[in-house]
Amino acid sequence: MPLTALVFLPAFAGLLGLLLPADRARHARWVALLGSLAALALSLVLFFQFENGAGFQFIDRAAWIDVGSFEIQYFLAVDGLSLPLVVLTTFLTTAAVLVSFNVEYRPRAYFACLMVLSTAVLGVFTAMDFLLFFLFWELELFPMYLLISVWGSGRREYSAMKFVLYTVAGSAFMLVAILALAFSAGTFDMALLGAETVTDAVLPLRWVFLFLFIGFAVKLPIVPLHTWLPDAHSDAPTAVSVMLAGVLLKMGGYAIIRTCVTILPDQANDFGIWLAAIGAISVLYGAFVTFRQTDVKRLIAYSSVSHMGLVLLGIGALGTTAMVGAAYQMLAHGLITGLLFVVVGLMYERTHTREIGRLGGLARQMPLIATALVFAGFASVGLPALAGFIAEVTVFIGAFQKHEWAVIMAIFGVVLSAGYILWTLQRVVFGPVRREWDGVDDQKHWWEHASVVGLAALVILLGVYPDLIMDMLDPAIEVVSARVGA
Amino acid sequence: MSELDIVGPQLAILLAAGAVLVWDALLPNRRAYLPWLALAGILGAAVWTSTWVIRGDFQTAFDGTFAIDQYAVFFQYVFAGITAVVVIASIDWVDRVGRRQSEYYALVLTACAGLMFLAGARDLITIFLALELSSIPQYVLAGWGKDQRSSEAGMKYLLLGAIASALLLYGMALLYGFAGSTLLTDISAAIAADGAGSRSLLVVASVLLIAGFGFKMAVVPFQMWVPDVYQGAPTPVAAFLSVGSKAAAFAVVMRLFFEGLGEQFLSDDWAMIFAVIAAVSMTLGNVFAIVQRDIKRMLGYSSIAQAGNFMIGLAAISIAGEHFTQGASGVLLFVAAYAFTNLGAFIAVIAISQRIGSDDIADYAGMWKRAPLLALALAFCLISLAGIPPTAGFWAKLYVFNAGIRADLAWLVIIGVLNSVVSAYYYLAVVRQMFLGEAEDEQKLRISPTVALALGVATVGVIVFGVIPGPLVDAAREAAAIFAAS
Amino acid sequence: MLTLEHFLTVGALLFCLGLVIALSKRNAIGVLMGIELMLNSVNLTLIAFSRFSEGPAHVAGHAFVAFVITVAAAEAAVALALAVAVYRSRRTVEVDQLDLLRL
Amino acid sequence: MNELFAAATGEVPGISQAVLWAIILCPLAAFAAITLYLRHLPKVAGYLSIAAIGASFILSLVALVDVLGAGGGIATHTHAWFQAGPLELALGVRIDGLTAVMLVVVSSVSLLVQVYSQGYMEGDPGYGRYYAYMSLFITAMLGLVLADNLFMLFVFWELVGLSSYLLIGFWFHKPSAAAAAKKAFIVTRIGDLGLLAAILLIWTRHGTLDIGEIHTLAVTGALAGTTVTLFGLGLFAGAVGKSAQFPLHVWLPDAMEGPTPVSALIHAATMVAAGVYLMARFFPVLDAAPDAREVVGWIGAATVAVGASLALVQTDLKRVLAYSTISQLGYMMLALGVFGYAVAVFHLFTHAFFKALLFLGSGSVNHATNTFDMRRMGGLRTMMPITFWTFLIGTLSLSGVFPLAGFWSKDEILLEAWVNNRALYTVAAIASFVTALYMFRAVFLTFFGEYKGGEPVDHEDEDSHFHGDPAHPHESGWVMTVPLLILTAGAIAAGWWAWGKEFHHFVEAAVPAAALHKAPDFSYGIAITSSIIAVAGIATAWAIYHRRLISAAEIRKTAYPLAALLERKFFLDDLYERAFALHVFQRGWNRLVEAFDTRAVDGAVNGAGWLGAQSSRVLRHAQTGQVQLYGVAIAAGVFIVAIIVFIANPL
Amino acid sequence: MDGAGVHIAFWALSILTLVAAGGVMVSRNLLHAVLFLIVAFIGVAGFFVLLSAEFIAMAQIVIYVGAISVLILFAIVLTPQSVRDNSETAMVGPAILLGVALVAIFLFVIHDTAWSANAGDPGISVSDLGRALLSTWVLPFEIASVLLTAALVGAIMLVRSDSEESEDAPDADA
Repeated sequence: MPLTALVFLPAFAGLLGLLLPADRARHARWVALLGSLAALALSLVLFFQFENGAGFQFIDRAAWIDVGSFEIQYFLAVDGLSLPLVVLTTFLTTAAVLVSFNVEYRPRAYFACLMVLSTAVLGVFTAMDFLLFFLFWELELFPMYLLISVWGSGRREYSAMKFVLYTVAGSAFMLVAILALAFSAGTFDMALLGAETVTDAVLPLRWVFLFLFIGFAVKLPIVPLHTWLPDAHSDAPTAVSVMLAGVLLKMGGYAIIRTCVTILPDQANDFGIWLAAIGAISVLYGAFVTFRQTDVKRLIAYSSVSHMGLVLLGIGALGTTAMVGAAYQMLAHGLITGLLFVVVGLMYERTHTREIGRLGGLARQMPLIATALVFAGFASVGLPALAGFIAEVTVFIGAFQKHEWAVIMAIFGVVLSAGYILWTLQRVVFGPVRREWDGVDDQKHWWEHASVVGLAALVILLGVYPDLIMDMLDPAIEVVSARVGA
Repeated sequence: MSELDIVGPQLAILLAAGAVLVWDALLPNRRAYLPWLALAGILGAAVWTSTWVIRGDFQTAFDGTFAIDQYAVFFQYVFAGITAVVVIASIDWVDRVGRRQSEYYALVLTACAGLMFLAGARDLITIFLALELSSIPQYVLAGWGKDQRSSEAGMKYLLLGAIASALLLYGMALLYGFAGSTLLTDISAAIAADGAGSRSLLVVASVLLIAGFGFKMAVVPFQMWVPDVYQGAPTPVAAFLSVGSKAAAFAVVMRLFFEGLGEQFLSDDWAMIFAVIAAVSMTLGNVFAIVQRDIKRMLGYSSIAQAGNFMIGLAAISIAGEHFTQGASGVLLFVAAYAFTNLGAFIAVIAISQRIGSDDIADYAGMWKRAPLLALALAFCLISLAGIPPTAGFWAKLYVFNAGIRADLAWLVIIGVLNSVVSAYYYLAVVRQMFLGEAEDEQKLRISPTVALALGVATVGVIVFGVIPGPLVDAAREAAAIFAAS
Repeated sequence: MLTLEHFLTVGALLFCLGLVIALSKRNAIGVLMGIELMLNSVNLTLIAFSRFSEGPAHVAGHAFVAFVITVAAAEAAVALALAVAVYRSRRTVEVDQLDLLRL
Repeated sequence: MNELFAAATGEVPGISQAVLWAIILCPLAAFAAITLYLRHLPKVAGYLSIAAIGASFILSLVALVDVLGAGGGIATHTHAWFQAGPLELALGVRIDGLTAVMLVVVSSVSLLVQVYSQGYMEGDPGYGRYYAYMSLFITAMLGLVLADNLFMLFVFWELVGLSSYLLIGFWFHKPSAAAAAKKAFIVTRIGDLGLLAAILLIWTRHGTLDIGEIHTLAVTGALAGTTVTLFGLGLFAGAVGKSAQFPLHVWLPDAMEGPTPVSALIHAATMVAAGVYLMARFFPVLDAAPDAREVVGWIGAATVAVGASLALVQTDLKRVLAYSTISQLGYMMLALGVFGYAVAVFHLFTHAFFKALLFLGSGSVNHATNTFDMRRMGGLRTMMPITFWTFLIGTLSLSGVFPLAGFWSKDEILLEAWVNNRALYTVAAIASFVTALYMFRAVFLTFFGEYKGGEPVDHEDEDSHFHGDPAHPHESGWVMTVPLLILTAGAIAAGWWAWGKEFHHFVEAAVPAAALHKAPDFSYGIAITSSIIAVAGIATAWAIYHRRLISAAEIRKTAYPLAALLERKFFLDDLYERAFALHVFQRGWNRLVEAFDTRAVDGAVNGAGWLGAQSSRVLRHAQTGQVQLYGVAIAAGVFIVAIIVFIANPL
Repeated sequence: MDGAGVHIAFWALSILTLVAAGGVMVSRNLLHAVLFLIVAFIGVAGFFVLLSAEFIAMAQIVIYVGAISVLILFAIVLTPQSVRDNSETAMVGPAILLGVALVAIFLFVIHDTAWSANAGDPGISVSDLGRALLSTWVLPFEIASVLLTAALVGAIMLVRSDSEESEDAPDADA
């Protein structure tokens, strides 16, 4: 049962941390770290055990609720599409634990939430029963809500509730679609659903597709369903921003490929152009709004909207190349934005402001952090030899055959991202030194180094050796694109 | 078998009621035993019911005016459970008042007997009397407190109830006039014979019936008494009303409409009525509930919204010919789950408001610190009411929605799901208060063992059926199966 | 030629008169009277139906009415008891005064 | 793989690809080592970096010799990089005449600049960082020229952009430097869009990115029509950005905020030439797309004119050189526009030497005077003789005076233009006059007349590493002068290789023969006219700025509008940065979108919530506690529901 | 049903009953209202007789006129003068409107339906009714008895004053 173990290991560790006596509360971080490291190790084992192109593997399967027309199974499995995301999740979980190593307020509950969140996400990536998938999808809400509203800053209550309501509203439509699908196909088994083609359902399949899409698009997020993201990011603690940008957004993209496209290929073909259009619009729109942001975290949040637009663009093209690119972009964006938030978090810890206006010249007082920020910035600009570039180019090349004009639109995102990132760097780390920040220390704790270096290393690795992932993604995506007949 | 056997459970309960009165008259100083006496009666009823299940002989008696079938059995269990929990939960409360105990328990038991009669009644007269047998004691119980609020609640409840039952009676009279009989079977036969000719009459009759029972179900627009009465009546009684009479009303409506008025041309009409009422009830109930500050009123409004959810099931049954049992079992499942959940919530409220002497949601702040288990239980019940996994409420909603989808009521289901989003908002608001709010006084609350017991039963039910809903679902489907024939 | 409709019409009129009274009277006892009138009209309707129906059917009507009368009595008793209780606690039985519970 | 290409492949047995990869990897290793380990050992970092680039230089010579030995010819070594579905991208090196020349130019100039920097950057707090960045740049530049496919070329193309950004912003504490770096990156990125689009286009239409295959496609005519035009223009857009062609030239003058050696290496000799290299690389495409070639030619001409005219009015020595670089790059593009493939490369080759020389010379001057403002110099001829003479030779070479390198290359460009496009010839000819004029203006202002004291040292500024006394300038040390002398040799002799066209044949072997158009080898007419033009320019400068026969101020007054136009750089910066970037884009469009986002999109969401709460607050007033209201509601419910049914499906 | 007598009886009863009911509506004094109510009850009883349901008519007289009206009178007497007015609340307007609307619907339905009416006079004997009550409807019959008991218990409980309650409250609670 390796997958089951992997999925529930973090939650287990988190709950274990809860049991610590009050006077040992701070040790929860160690429990969490061990748990996340174990999960990371396990996921890596799976990663290297995985046999490329051999479909779903490490299957855990058991009948759960079986009443008449209503069979729900406990069914976990991974394929080339989900496994990299699983590894990404375990990795970012570890990073998130590290960056929150100095949490003082209710550490036991904090790490418990963080780890349960990780479990929920892992569940989403591995669940192959549609209802189980839905359950994990909903489960992720609770820890997120608590993490933002308890350990957040600013209008945390508002942001947390906004996040929850947005997601729940989306999943409302999702649930309707899931039920309709399950009814017409007579199963919740995503593997089966993905193999046969549903011809008609109680409500038009176009709607089913749309409802599913809405549910996932909220998470992605796409314009105009994105406004929860900046609020959530700006008020969430660093680790949560890392998880949110790193993996939670990916749930949306993953789910669109895994369900919308795979299960409803015909509708996907009909809607492909719209997906691409929305993607392209998100790219530009997100970029434009990013230019106006004065809060570093909101800025990164909006840039995420822009970058996740590429994912949708790639999916909309429905070709192998494009969708591989989309999946790769998810990984790349996960790592890069994760790194960005880690670095910004470090800055915030020291300067206690995220106002770009108040920052400046930090390259002098905190050279390491500044370097990291510049690195992350260029990664998100899509600089070659870094993960983002590979993903962007693959998406562009893949999508160009199908939606030339959409790609032409989206390409401008490349310049725009360069614009706002470099402008931000210029205002935050460059320029004359501000005496205000004299004496703030540079990145110094080992856990800070570990998280930054680890993420940066992966960004480079994925940038120079893409086949490590591509070989895994490719066959899995081939299956999908074969279904849509691309 | 003898007719005594058929009414055995009700007899047991009524005997217990009598015994309670006598005991109180003879041993006024041994009042502590009264509730246990009552429980003994309920237990007897449950056992008796079980004997049928074991013997497996289900039948109708009294010239077909009364039936013992899985359906009746299912509801008899539900009512027995409800009453038992209510009795246990009442002990503390009743002791506090210190007088009128015997009448209280006797009336609760009588009402319970009435509900049980309703479950099996298949004849207008029997239905009417069973209904009144359950109602009149409830009027009295509502006014049991005899203080201003309580007697006002009683008065309001009675006057409106009387008007409602007058309307109901007029509808029954019209039905009788049309069919020349009060037996549901005859009525359906008559409708099948020449119903189409006098559809207008049948429609008006159905409308009047719906009004009469809608009053008990507390669906819009027959619901306005609910918050006032719930707030004014003794809380255990409110709990009993919110669960018992609602469930009974649904039980009898399903029987009445599917055994009596099940004819297609007619069911199209009232199915639409149900659908509309469902939509309106859910929406209005939630909209009202959002701004409530008094938790009992909030629960009152939410129970209106919940009734709307039941109604989705009803509408689904009547429209979906071949998926008939789907909707029926959905409703039954919902009844059971809702019974546990709402009772749990009310009991928790009883316990808390007794201690802190307030029903103001604001005063629930920090309950997590003051009474952890209580807060946890209440949280679970609220989450279940919101229909969020992993709770019984989730499966109930899922099942009803599923039925709705199968019945081609996607629009209604969407309204339903969106409404559960809204409801999630105010349910979780309470949870937030309890867990995140800061209490002004940290002093712990003492919970009486009996309340704890009742609460435990309810909450465990919520969670157990949340994790393994299989058995309950099966039971519901068997009970609903009796309609498949008709 | 008196037909069923005649009686039903009277019943309907009486029913709605009772309803209007029940819905409009300020005094709880007045409301109760309205309700009693509604029940009476129901009885009238039932009896009319049974009178104009053939076979064993009409027995049901009479039985029904018998029960309705009984229930009406019980309801009246409880209602008046409640009225007294309300009067004790509030020194009034005017229903529009009963607005402690609102919003 | 077509036969032509296949035939070409086998011809260079000598070179093992290990050598070629090593050329890239040496500086890369230096970069890695410095960033990871030597951050606190600047001196070591410097030596390491020099050693690495030295190695690359030697290996480049090896490669050059091998290719020479084979008399040109092509060899490629390709390795799959990654593949996503049908998309397969490769990492590969390609060695041929063009590449070999570029390798030598890049590595040699880099080596000299690195050595020079030992002196110039001495004592700078960012000394180690400087060498790291330089190594990174050299890696990228070598990779760019060695790339055997468009994608890999693009990768290194972007990387040179990065290192250029880092080096321009090297003194990041100077707001002007930070801004210039950003400007350079973004402006070039705008051009890169075209390059990226070209990549998408060629892949989508023809499924290949391999340079050799694209050559074949172009030569065989498989690549034709709008595709080839768009492809050519896309490539050229990239080149326009990188090579600071009009209208994207605006970043280059600002890029002078970087350390002078950087300007010499990146913004004069190598990186800015990458655009020219790119167009030369894909000359067959240009040849197959006449429209695109026309555009190239005319943009080149425009750039020549703009650069030359703006160079006239600069007071900052480095900016004079910057604008002259722009106009020289324009010459190269112009050459490509008139079929002058080899000529363009040749001018690139010679220009690298004398322009690097001039920049390093200006650096040496700055090292003595702590300023680049020519109005604060003068009379340095005696104080720093070596710098003066080398600078003078560089200037003459740039002005195209016989027999210096510049003469040969520029002369050939004029010849090509004369043969193929008289209009372009006219522009080029006039510009060469202006070139001589502004260069000698600079020389006279800097080295003649009496010294005006330079820029006093601000000892408060801890970033300033200036040591010495501007009041009494002195010749720079040998680490700086030796590179100057070596480059001078290049500036004198580099042109002679053109004698008998060996150079041309050599580089022409790099592209399919079909693409080549033979222009006459030499024309005394053109040569003499151009020499006369150059001398005229020099004479004018002498008259105005040395002998003061004509007052510059007078000219300025009489031709005021023109002068203003030039001094404001044709208002291009104002147009781009103020009008567009700031007002139209940021304060206009972006603010609009943001307002829409917060008001409309987010507003709708919050509004919905508000509406719900409000309606609830209103509605709950229906809950008056009036029992009879509730009763009425029930009765009304009956009525309404009944009516609804009857209306919904009538009887 | 034919014959002038029947017709006259019907119309007379109709007028009597409805006018009396109207009286309940309009009379300002609660006591008058009760008297009107009693008249209305008697009118309905008359209808029962007309419909040859003598037993029911008798029950009607006994229970309504005898019991319920008296109960109501008691209630009125128990409550002092102050609350004896029988005015309407603000709801009167909507109430009347609804009354009319519902009457319209009911009358429409009544006359829209094709009733299978038989002219014969199936007057039923008390014994038939009794047999029916004890065979087919024995269950409702039992329920009714329980119901009355429960109502009785409840009513007594409600009307007992605190002093009475505290008397038999055990010392433990007192």
